[in-house]
Amino acid sequence: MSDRASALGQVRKSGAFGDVSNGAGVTLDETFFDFVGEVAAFPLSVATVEKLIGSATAKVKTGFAFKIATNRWLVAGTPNFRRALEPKLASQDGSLIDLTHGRTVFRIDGPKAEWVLSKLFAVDFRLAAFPEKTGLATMHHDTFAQVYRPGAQTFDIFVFRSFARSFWQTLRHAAEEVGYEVV
Amino acid sequence: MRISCPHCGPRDLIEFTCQGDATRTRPEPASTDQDAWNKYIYERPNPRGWNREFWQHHGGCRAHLILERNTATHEIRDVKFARHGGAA
Amino acid sequence: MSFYRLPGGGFIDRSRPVHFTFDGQRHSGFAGDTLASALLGNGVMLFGRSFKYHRPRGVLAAGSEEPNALVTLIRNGFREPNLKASEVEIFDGLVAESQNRFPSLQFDLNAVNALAGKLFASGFYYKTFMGPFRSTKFWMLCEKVIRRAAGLGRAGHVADKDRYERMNAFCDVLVVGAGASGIAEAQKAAKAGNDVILAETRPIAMPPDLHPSIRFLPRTNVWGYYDGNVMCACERVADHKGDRRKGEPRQRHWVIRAGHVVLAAGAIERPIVFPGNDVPGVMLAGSVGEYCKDYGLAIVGDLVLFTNNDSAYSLALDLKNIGVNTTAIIDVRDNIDDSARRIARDAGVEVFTGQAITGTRGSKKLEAVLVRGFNAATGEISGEARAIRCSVLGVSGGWSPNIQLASQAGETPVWSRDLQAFLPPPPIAGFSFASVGVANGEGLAPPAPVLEIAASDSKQKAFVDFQTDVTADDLRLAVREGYSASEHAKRYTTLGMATDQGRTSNVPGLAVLAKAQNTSIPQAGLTRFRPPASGVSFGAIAAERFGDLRPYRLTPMHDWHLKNGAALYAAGLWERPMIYGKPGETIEQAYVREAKAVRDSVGIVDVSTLGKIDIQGPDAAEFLDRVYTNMFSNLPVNKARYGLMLREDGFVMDDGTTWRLCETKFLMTTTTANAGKVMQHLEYVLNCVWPDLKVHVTSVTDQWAGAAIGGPNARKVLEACVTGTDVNTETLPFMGIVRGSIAGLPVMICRLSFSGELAYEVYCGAGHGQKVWYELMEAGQPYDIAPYGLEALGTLRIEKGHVTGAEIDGRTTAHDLHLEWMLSKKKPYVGSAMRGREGLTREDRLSLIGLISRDGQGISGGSHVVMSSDAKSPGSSLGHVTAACYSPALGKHIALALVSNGKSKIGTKAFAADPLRARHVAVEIVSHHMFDPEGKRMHV
Amino acid sequence: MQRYSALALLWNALSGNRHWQPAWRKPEPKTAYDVIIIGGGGHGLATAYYLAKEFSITNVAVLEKSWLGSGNVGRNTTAIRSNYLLNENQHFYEASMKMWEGLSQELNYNVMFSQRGVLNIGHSPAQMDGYARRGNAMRLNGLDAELFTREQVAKALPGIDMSRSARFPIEGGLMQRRAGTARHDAVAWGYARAADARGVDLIENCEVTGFLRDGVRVTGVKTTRGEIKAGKTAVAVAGSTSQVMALAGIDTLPIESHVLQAFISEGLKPVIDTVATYGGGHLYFGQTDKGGLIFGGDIDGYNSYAQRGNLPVVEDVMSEMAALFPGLAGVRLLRSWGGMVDMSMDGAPIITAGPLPGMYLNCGWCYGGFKATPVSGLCFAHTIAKGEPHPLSAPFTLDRFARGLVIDDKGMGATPKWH
Ligand SMILES: Cc1cc2nc3c(=O)[nH]c(=O)nc-3n(C[C@H](O)[C@H](O)[C@H](O)COP(=O)(O)OP(=O)(O)OC[C@H]3O[C@@H](n4cnc5c(N)ncnc54)[C@H](O)[C@@H]3O)c2cc1C
Ligand SMILES: NC(=O)c1ccc[n+]([C@@H]2O[C@H](COP(=O)([O-])OP(=O)(O)OC[C@H]3O[C@@H](n4cnc5c(N)ncnc54)[C@H](O)[C@@H]3O)[C@@H](O)[C@H]2O)c1
Ligand SMILES: Cc1cc2nc3c(=O)[nH]c(=O)nc-3n(C[C@H](O)[C@H](O)[C@H](O)COP(=O)(O)O)c2cc1C
Ligand SMILES: [Zn+2]
Repeated sequence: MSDRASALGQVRKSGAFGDVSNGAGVTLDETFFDFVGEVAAFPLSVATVEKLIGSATAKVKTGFAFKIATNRWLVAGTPNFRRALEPKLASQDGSLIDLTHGRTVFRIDGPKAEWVLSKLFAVDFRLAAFPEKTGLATMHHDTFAQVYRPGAQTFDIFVFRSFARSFWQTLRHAAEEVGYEVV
Repeated sequence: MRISCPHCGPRDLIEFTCQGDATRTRPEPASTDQDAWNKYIYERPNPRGWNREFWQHHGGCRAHLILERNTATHEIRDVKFARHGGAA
Repeated sequence: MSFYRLPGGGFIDRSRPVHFTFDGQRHSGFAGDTLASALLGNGVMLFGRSFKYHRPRGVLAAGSEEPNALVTLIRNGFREPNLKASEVEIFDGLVAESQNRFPSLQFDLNAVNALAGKLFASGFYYKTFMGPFRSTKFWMLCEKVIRRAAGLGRAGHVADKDRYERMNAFCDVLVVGAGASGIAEAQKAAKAGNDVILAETRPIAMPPDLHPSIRFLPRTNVWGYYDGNVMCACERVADHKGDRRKGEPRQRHWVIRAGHVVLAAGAIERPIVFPGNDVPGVMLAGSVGEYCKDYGLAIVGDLVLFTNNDSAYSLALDLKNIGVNTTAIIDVRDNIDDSARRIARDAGVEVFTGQAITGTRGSKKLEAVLVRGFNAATGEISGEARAIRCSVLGVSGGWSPNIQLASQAGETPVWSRDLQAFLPPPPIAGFSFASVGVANGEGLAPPAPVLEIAASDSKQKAFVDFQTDVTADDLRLAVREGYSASEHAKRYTTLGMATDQGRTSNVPGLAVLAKAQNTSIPQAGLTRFRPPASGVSFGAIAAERFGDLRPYRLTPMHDWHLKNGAALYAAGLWERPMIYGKPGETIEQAYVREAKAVRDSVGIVDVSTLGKIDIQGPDAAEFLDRVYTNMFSNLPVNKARYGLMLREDGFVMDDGTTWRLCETKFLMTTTTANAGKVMQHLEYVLNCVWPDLKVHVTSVTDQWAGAAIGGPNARKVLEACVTGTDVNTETLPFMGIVRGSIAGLPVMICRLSFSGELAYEVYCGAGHGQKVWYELMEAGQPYDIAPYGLEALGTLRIEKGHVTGAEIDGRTTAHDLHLEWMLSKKKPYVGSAMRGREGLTREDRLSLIGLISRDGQGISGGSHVVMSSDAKSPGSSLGHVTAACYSPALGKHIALALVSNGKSKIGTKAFAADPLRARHVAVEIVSHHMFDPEGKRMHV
Repeated sequence: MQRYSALALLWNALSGNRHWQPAWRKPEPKTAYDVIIIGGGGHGLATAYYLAKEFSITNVAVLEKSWLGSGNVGRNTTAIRSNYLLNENQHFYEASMKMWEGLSQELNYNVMFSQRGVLNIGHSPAQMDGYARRGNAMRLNGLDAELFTREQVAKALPGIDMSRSARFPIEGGLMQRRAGTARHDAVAWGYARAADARGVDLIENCEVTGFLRDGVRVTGVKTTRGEIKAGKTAVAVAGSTSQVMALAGIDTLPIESHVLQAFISEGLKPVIDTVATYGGGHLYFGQTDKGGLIFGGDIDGYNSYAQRGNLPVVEDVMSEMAALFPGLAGVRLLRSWGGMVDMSMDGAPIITAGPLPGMYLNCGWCYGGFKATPVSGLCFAHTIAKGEPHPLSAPFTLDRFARGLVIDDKGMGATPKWH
């Protein structure tokens, strides 16, 4: 679904860009999740909440979660996933903050994804240091970002919506060297 | 400088902000002891050598940390969460 | 000409000729040539002029230690000055210029400076140019001339169109330098299973048989060693090419976090100081070897070597093997090893031991050297000078390991008597590196401790630092005048302060200093090394942070604003509409029209940029009571309240409204500018001061789009588009909150007013913002709803006397801003303990008042309030204007100001003085509530 | 004192420069002095000079743990200006600037004060209003200030990126023409030579390691060159203030020591003819007479005694420089270094008698104490000689924090890294 307007507006253009003489090193695009949020647990309830998130992701395959702080998870997926979480979260244990509108998610995919992201983020993208199905919180100068790695060559970058266009431009700029495609 | 955040692992200095001396204690909220408040707000031991400091991992998990850091060498020998003396 | 190109030999590719220009003259070389080798091959010996005396200079070295041959490269008008010709790889179309000469390299007028050499001894400018009177005029006159004569290359104003990028890397082991030692260490580390990066500054091909896991980075100079074993390197990705691939950066700024660093950066040869040692043709011996061996050059005329160590002998033999003959070796030592003699014999070189060079002939080109007897133990010179004809002199004063990087992260360097050199120090705590190979002094030929030939009767200058024209006499003068500590001598004479940072001059310079005060070199002490180990362009370090890319933040309604004529204003990173101008309107006309529309009918403004913080948890209300000066625990659900925050020191930090969405959940708004600061403050007190509170704070600024609708018709507009709730006074009273929808999209509406009109803030999901805004505009059509920007927003709030960042400037108290009514007496809060101090409660503090222009003139921002009507002698300041505008509601120019003991001055006639812009406006001091002081309009 | 002049230069040149005398003696420390000044930086040396000159107190020693001028006076970016916002600061720094104007002649040492102007560049109308407020305050206090338009900024700084889409679009600026720059080392050396000539002992390689006490009273110091008694002991050690004061049992002060980095480029022909600050982030720059671009930015943001900084500030500063001057992106950074700055809790200095009897304290100079060198020396000498503050430095007390009489030019409160 999504009645949400993309933060990119007319700025997103399909095509192949940069040095594609050897093919595109990566593909770039915006991806939409029907639901994005942050779950925060109070200190003594971290284990309880962790378990709850674990069982929700086990039950509803259309959602995923990754830890962005000792007591916080970024959660994303379908409304079903949200339904599997929200009602079960006791206010004594923690809270779910809806950020569906507040985040724009970019997906970068391809053999050069690590190289391109390494231009922007000071985190170790080597697979051993950043395994699949994990995520982390970091920043590119003023732009706060949460990065999730669904596959070895694929990353989802969650940025604050107001930064979306500025970051999209940055991402494209960084990818020009290896050539990129926007489908 | 790299700081090993107990949650995020080692990260670059740019992701952190130093938020001052962690050896000071804030007077009780209702305290009207002006000297104690003055000491808390304005006075610093500012040692050369090891000290305890608050840092926030603002560009990562946003946790506040307590660092044991050497102001003469920039060595860091301990990092823990500020909350509850290191617990999450 | 002293060199020519041999038909074969070297690493250059003779099948690929390359054409370039130097000082407008066309030259050619081959792929693999540096600018230095190519020019030498073309017979060029004169490369540049020295800094102070403008003396003709040639090439001294073949690598990064080159002090003389600096050139400027020009690409499409963009100038890149001070490149070492020995490091520039040539490519077709390269344009290079020599530097520091006027009018030309061959004939430089400033060379007359050399005639006054003794006058320009070190420190001369501290002793003169002062002028007789207490004034800086005379000096500044002289300074103009001095500045023009000084400096090296000329930078330009044509913007750099090239691209620079940053690369973050991580590895177990970083090896610096791909010489034999570096390669061996890299292999060893890789075989042990480490992730290895091997960085090499020279443009070499990947060494054969390199372990496949090693990341090899040629043309990559490692220049900085920072805390945490963070190394910086600059890769010259495309400097050696005339053109660029799409997206290809010119240089790449590598930031490498290495578990361990192996420093295998080799060593550089240093010269021996002697009179006349700067004539083009006097070179480092090893560099002569490199030019001949690696670049296939040979010498026209004779080659003489001058040495204090054995390396010159094997060099002579190496050269002979490629057909370059050495005429003589002058060795300062009396006794040399038989093996050296044997090599000399094999090389067919005549050897003069116990002798030294005491002078040279030739000015723009070496013609001969003068040789006399020399006692290496005492430094005494004896006998008559003999001239030996030669066109090139190769000098070897021994070798200095490259310890720059080690010193950045190490203790003090260690002196080796044997090598007459400083060896790399061990790392200081927190760093992990090891120095290996030549960089660690291994395998270097031990020299005799002779680094200067002091021929006091010579008329020729003996240069220690070629680039800054520091002579041995200059150093002795510094000692005589008391600037004898090496750090003083460095600063007094500028020894080692040029682009090569004393690569070739440090140790010889220390030798002169030590001798002049009868101490040893280690006692004199090496001056400190600092990053960068060799020059790095600003662009490389800036990487992508200049040029086209710029971080910015947009609200969800941004495209609508642009389409509807908004002129944008950068507020921090945010881009916000300043006005929505109509054709032909001035800014003032536009904001006056917009503000008037709000007062007359209805207006709408984008407030999505306000900081918004989700605060929830069982202790949320208690938490707010502690951080706000006023109570929040008694705020009913679905109500909002205006809140004030102080800093710990009792001054005002920020204000904003906070909405209670349910028992345990609040939405706090902050000013746009302070959003980050407030968030940080809340997190700090939660984590560090009150860890026991069960509260979460989360920034939700980007989650919500916000539109404020204000004006007498605001309610009607909402009624026309909002479904699912009433918006009448009963359902939605002042400071009430309701939820409903607009065009089927959920919205949350709070009735609050910054404009002083009947007003509402409508919040919806950011992704719905554009649509909801559009619907509000449609619903407002019948009332001529006016979108308004920051200027009108400012006007409305000035009329009302509401404060913002201009008044909350970090120096004002709640009393100053007449917000003392918000200070709860029932509870302590952040800042409550300290706000009563003497300095914060003095009567004469600046406090908020309004100003109304009495003479119809506008009041300018930043004016000061004075009592005198005379613009020429305005008297002292009573305070200053914080914000000013034309008020359509009052039909007058008005302002807010902070004025000493402001309240007591209400009714006073005063003046807004703006001497900067020669304005002096008659004003009356009034209450800051200038419009609708009872607040009737927003309560309807 | 051997007088310096063009004539002296010529005469000495003709005689092979063999007759120049040491600029200052290198005496052994005596066992006692009337006044001991700890710290041979700009302020310590100036204080000694004015004690001798203005107050005829010449039995004075300056104790320096390393070489004279090895501290911040020898490593700063040399901006001299009085364009502060608040009155207390304006009066103080303006008095200093007036002293700078005649300093070379006064010391008979060319300190090369070049009044090439200091221009604060403004990047938004709000910032321009702030500059107007400040500039008008200066004018009303009799200081020179001009508000620059965009065009005037473009003219003063050729090559600056004036495009509206620039990373830091330029609105205008605030110019103080009498402001400028001086040669840092010459200031230390000039004061040293002039103080030495008036009988002051300058003692290098003499680190203070403790204080001699008579009850609470300070009666001298312990040093690496022995104990020295003093009638009055004055502390002017900038970044080392807390460390030295701790030796006297003063274990907290409203001071933090931070590292501030500075940068110099390779030498260039004149490209930047004024000193300027960029008001969007934090950057100030100028060009030395030798041709290097000298510039700096924020403090690193953490307490440090290491005299070396880290990468984030290096990157910030370079990117601001390249963004303002895209034509200089190819210019190379030659060297960077750090200094320990004594950041006070309101950004203003402290010049006071005490806190212990027999002791005098001068500190809290933050980024900005070089420009204050003459006036600080004079006021501190006055305080030491008379036991009470000079009117110009009267507001800069130690108890102003407790009393809430802070002088907070930036309005940042007790967070030193924001000053
Ligand atoms: C990078 C940088 C840039 C700056 N830029 C500017 C600028 O542009 N404009 C400006 O006005 N100001 C600037 N400053 C600030 C200015 O340099 C300082 O505020 C000022 O120099 C401090 O006073 P000082 O000269 O007396 O300090 P210092 O020169 O630091 O003198 C203190 C001396 O005390 C000595 N000392 C310390 N402990 C002991 C001990 N135990 N025993 C004996 N001696 C001791 C030290 O060795 C040192 O020599 C800058 C500072 C830095 C670091
Ligand atoms: N005659 C002599 O005394 C002498 C002199 C030099 C080399 N050698 C011999 O050469 C062999 C190799 O020695 P080695 O490998 O220790 O040194 P090396 O000089 O061969 O290698 C050092 C390498 O480091 C590179 N380098 C220097 N600084 C760098 C930086 N900051 N960033 C990146 N690269 C940098 C240099 O370009 C060079 O390629 C040894 O066998 C040695 O005996 C002898
Ligand atoms: C105004 C000024 C100009 C400088 N110019 C140069 C220069 O041209 N070359 C150079 O190598 N260093 C220059 N320096 C830096 C000094 O070499 C040195 O790094 C600085 O004084 C700090 O000392 P330290 O590095 O020994 O700690 C300059 C320093 C200042 C303050
Ligand atoms: Zn973290």
